[in-house]
Amino acid sequence: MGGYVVSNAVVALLGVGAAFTVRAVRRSRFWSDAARELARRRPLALLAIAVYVGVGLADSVSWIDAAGGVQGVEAHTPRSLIDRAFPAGFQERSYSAPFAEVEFYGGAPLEHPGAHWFGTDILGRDVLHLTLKGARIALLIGGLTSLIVIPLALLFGMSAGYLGGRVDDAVFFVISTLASIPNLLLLIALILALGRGPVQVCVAMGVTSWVGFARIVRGETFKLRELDYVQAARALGASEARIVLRHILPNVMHLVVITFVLLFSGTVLSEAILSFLGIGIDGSWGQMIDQARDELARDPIIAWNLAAASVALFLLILAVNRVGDAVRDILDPRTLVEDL
Amino acid sequence: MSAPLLEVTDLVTTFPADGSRAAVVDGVSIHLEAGEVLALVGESGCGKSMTALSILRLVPRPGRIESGRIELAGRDVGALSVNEMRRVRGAEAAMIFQEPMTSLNPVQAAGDQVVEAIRLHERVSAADARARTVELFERVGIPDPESRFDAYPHQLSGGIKQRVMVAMALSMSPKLLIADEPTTALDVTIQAQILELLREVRDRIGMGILLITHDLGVVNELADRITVMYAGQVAEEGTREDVLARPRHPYTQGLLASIPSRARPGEPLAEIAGVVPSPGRFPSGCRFATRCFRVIDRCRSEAPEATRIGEKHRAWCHVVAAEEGKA
Amino acid sequence: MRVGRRVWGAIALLALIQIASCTNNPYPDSADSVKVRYAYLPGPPKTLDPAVSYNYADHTILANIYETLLEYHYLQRPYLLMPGLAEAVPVEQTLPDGRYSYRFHLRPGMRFESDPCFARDGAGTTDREILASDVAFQLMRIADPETISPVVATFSKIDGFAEFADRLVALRSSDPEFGKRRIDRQYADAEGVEGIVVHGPYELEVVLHEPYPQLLYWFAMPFTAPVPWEAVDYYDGEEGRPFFKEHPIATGPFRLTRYEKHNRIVLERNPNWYGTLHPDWRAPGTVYPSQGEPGDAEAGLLRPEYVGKPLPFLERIEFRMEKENIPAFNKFLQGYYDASTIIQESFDRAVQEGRLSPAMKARGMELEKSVDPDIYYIGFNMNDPVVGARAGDRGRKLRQAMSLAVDVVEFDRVFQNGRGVPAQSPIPPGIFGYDPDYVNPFRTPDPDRARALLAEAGYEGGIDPRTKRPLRLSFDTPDPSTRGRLTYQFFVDAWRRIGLDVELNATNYNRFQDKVRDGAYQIYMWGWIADYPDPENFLFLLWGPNASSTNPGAPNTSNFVDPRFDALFVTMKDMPNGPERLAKIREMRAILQKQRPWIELFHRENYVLYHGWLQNVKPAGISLPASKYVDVDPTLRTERREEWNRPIVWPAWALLGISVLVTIPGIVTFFRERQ
Amino acid sequence: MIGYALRRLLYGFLVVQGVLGLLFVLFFLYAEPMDMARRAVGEKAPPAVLKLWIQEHGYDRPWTDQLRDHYVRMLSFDFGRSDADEVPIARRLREGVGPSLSFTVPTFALGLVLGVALSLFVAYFRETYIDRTGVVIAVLAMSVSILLYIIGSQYLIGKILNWFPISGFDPDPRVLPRFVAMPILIGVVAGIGGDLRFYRTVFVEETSRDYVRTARAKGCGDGRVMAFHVLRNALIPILTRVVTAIPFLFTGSLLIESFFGIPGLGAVTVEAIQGNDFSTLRVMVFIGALAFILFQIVTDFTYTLVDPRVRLE
Repeated sequence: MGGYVVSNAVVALLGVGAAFTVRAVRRSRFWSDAARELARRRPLALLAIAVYVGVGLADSVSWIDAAGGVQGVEAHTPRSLIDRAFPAGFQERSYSAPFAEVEFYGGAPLEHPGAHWFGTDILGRDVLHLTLKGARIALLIGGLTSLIVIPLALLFGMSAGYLGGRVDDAVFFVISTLASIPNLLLLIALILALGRGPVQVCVAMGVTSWVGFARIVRGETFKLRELDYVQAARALGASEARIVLRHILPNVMHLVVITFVLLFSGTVLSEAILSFLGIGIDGSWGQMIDQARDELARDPIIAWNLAAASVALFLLILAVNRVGDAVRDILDPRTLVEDL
Repeated sequence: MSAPLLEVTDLVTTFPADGSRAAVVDGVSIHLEAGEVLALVGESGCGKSMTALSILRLVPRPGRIESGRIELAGRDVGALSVNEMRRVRGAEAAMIFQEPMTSLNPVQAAGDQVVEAIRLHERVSAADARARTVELFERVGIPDPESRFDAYPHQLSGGIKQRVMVAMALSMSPKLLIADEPTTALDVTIQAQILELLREVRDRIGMGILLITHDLGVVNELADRITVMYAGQVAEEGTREDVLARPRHPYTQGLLASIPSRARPGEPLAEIAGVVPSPGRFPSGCRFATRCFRVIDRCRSEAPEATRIGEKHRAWCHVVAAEEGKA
Repeated sequence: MRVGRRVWGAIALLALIQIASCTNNPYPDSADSVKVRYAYLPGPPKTLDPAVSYNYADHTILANIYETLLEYHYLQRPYLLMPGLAEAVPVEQTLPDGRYSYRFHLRPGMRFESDPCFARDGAGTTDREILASDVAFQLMRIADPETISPVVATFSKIDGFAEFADRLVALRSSDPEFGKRRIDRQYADAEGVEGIVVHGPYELEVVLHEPYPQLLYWFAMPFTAPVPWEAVDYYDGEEGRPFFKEHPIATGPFRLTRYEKHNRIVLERNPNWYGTLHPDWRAPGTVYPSQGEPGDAEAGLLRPEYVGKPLPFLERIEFRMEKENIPAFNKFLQGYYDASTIIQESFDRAVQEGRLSPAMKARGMELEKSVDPDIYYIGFNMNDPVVGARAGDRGRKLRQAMSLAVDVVEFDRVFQNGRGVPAQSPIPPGIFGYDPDYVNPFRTPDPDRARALLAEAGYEGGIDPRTKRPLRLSFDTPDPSTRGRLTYQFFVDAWRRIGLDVELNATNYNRFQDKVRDGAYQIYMWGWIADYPDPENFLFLLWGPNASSTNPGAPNTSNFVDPRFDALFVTMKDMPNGPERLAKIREMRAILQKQRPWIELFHRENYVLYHGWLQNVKPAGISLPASKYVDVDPTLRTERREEWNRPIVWPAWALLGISVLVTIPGIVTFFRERQ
Repeated sequence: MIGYALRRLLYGFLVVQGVLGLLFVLFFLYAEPMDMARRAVGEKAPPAVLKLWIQEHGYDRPWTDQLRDHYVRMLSFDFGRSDADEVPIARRLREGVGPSLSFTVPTFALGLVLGVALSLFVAYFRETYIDRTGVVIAVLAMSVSILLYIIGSQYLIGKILNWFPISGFDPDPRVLPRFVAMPILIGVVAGIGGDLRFYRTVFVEETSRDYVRTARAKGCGDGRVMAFHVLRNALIPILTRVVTAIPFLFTGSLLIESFFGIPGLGAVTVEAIQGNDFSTLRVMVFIGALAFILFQIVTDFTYTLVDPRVRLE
């Protein structure tokens, strides 16, 4: 029951966090220049991501009431802003094509003729509604998994890279061990141990994918540690912790942003494969794709299910990858080669 | 007089800047005879390196040679096809660069890089190429050339690497050698040896050398003629004595005054006020007007023409023109 | 850019080779004259050991390799037993001491497939005659704990069956060497099974201590097929030899000649089959039947060129593995598989209103419909305090209301395109006790009456008085796949509409079985496929002593215990089919109707689509050696394949066009930008 | 050099111990012997039969003995038999590795050659139409789920163009290309996006180096500059990415093999996990770990071959 309360709280938290980051970015010239340059290079992709995040957040704010003429169990289940955007009981008996007046099979009149822009699925649920709800799950998968991976990778990677010696060996041991266990086994074991909810799947995916990033951070920290300005800081008597936080972490931030983007699209895409194995997340686009893949075999084809979910997934990943590209060029000085 | 070794007339090379294209090299004309050293002098960013690169059509993208004529040993470089140009580079004209530390391919043995330069232009067996390379190494003064042949760049010192570059440049005994700041990155003792090597190249082999530098000391050592460039244009040209002893263009005078050795002890070093305008935002008229201590109104409105001062001595300055009575 | 050109050249060359040699025929050596049948399996067989194999896919192979003492008539419905290796169908005798006995007479002169295991100790011959002792040996193998046969419980009705197993275990544990001796000697030393008596080379008697007329059906299943001890002993997986379970010794019309378990399995005609060795016998299982079920003649199942002719007609059967059903069905449409169970998604393309669509008819395809002897149902856990018997009348009314809310016709229309018979009771059509006119009042959907019943049960509008919120129930299902979740969601929605908040938790098969074992479930969904065509094989799922809470692993998962129902079951189960037995079944049905331990859903209707070149196809719910009756017209098939696989090429040109459009500006830049 | 190899091998041995231990814990975290028995013997088997199976397979022993036995057998390469169907695991691997390699190796090779060639081409024409379009196409190719590639190609190439069989497999070399053509095409298209973007960044970085200008000044053609000078200097990042992919060639690809009916090793690990088949699973993981360690050492050694500056101290 408490699920939706937690979700509302998280949305509020995100709002505060966002405000705080905007203020921080505006204060630092480097990051505000980068932000302005990013907006200049990828306006469309940023807009697309904003839309997805907006839909995702709208779908996360929900409460229980009987507004909109809802009755029966509906009146007692939390409904989000997105749910409320659709009339109560907006369900048909089974398949219907986009904007159709009649059912796809048998031609019986629909309860809401012409109202389903993306048609309805086998259970008669509105595909547009399902696709919109998929946004929240995709953002959750990508975002939450990255939130688990990045701190873990930073902690292990930087401590290994900076301290070296036995710590480096120990971390490298953990990295190699985790990397050679098939991540599917880790996933299934964790999911069966933690249960099947979306958060559990994200934790499982996070734990299995921080290894790659940790190795990159370790390499980068190893290099940074030798650079002159770090030696200089040490010469000035700065404490080890201060050096790591003030000097190494900011120089690894661009890596963090780039990896967040790659990780995001990677995890969202791999969720589709988990759905194929039956351990994906309910309501995700991956699951919609898996459900709809048999519908291509029909004649005439039922493609709107597959199309809606795959286009939604494709555009998000495309936008994230495009932004990722630009972010890497802007933040990673090496590729910013000016020659005259 | 046979055709000059190198004749560049009204060369314009442009780069994109805020939407349109800015002329980094704006109507430069120079010429060079065999066995002669022409020094191209100017502050960094005045386009001297780009002029050199344009001669070999090595302008990096997104730069482009807009117009102008380049004649190398009587051949119009602009008209050459891509393949013909490739055969010219290294054979007719060669180039050495400022940073010996990074100019050699780090994962290829030094000798192999010279062998490659030979075999690109001549069908010759590996053994012969190796022998010629070792002989070249000796000529450029590399000690123990046989063992140095198989050494990798990171195992060689800066000086030795610059000598390898010279050996590579001389491998096909080209007529023209372009040296882009050859000594800037080296310490003084090595600098002298490299200059001595270049002098030999000019005198014993009779090659024409286009020496690009901002170090007036090196110019004094080696240059036969000097061309001073400012903001993509030629400010003054003439023989070594003309320019060093009797500079007439205010910029050249300012440049020479700021050499530390000429400063009188106790007084602050002389310097030229202001900053070189960046390409694309050049002022109209004479580009040095904003910083010139003898600026007159005409300088701000009208670009100066060449005023002949001596047999090989010319200056692009309204004040000089006035002094010579040719206003 | 020299590199680019060389790489592009290589790729173009590679593509050309592929295009030139391209045909989408997956069979390289499809010699067109040979009578070959092409079929597919959803996955590799788990085992080909007749004593162990217990699933439908494995039996499609096993039934053609292992001949049984009895077999079903190919065309008669309801299913009729007829003699196979045995000369006649035995009749149950009651012995003086009250035990029940069945005597089988094998036909003399029948031989096993020739195999090196027979020639091991220099016996000179590579095959052997089939003897009654081979049947006895197989029955003892079922008893042998090491075989780990799943049907031990059924055959424990034979006298001394369990005792034999105990003696065997005792001998093996007392002397470790014992286990290494020849298998038949081990069984002999354990003095065999008291109730299995071999009277001479061709006569076998089976004696039971309790009546079990259904035993005969088990002698039409591969479990009881004769198996040579030489093979079991020789093929032990050592020194590179395969296991016995991967190397069957054929007694049936076909033998296994190629067994790449994960890719390709091939059966070829068995020269030692008794129908081939002794055509003169014209034994019922060796010739095509001359009469069948009314309507078979019209369906082309009794054509003159086949009736009475010696079997089998096919030379070879090729099985391929197809894990995904879309590629399988598409290859069927291309003519590369002779028959295909229609996957539900492509149903409308093949069948409209239960008949073959015109497009399919034009391609010469045939549709064979048959109702499978199975039942799919939603069950309540009668031990549960809310939905079970302990909730007394409130529980019963709740169950009745939930039963009325489920509209199976709609479910069938949505998920199975009307393919499936809505079930009124546990007994499916084609099994004695099925009454086509019986309409279960609680199985015709009536949401209003359901809401009324909910109110009577104290859950007005679905609200649980204790929590003031919709009554929350849990619905456990074994199939976590996305496809499965959709079907269960249909039922959850149905119950939501009458106000009940049912939470769906789909787990994998193991977790589901653990929950059932520990009784931690309220509502569940399962199915049951008949082992043999008898009402007992269905009603035993609700028989009190079979409750899974009392003895784990027993089939009565609903823990339905009703003394009246149990008494009726005991008397009904051994009665011969007749009006008295029907009356008892009707009484039991009335109890189930009122108590509602199950919501009966449907009996699956099996549609098999097959091409015109495949003759004599009649699908059967239970395992049946069908391949020996089937015939193929290879020339027609080759023609059709050519006709149906002409490539439609315009998409290739469209793609080529788009890629050219994209690369032209590239080529322009290529020449402009080169320095 | 030898010292380094020995130290890394010892280190690798430790990691393998860690992997086997973690695997043991993880597996028995979610599967109990009862499940394994029921999966192997069959759903309808009575409890007594299940207990017998557990005894035979030794899963009833205290976990310490099981762990010791688990280590001993693995390290002595005694793979034993699968829990699911008693087939010797070594034979299953031998039978399955061929089909898997038959499409993963060509995909890997073609993907590598195409990826490097295209990236060199795009990096050379940096900031032009070729570069921009190349990157956009790469990102498009990357953003599509492989499930859609499979469904789409089977529909378009298998069903409409009828160029290749929709699914199926035949080891006979004359016919094999027909079956592996589509899986290879999908493998390359799905992988090319990521490769192109990665290699392009590396090559762009290298083309800005001074030695490229020297090479062109001495008369090298653009092709030779990119393919010889730049490529050789970019080999380290390329090798890191390429060599880490090699171990996965043997395990094939789950999705492609199940949709195209290729009897490779793609599904073995997944089936072992879902089928609670511990003996097969530990072999797959053990081999995976060994391959991972060995190839890491191989990567380090290839660095020295490729770049003289790298020394293994």
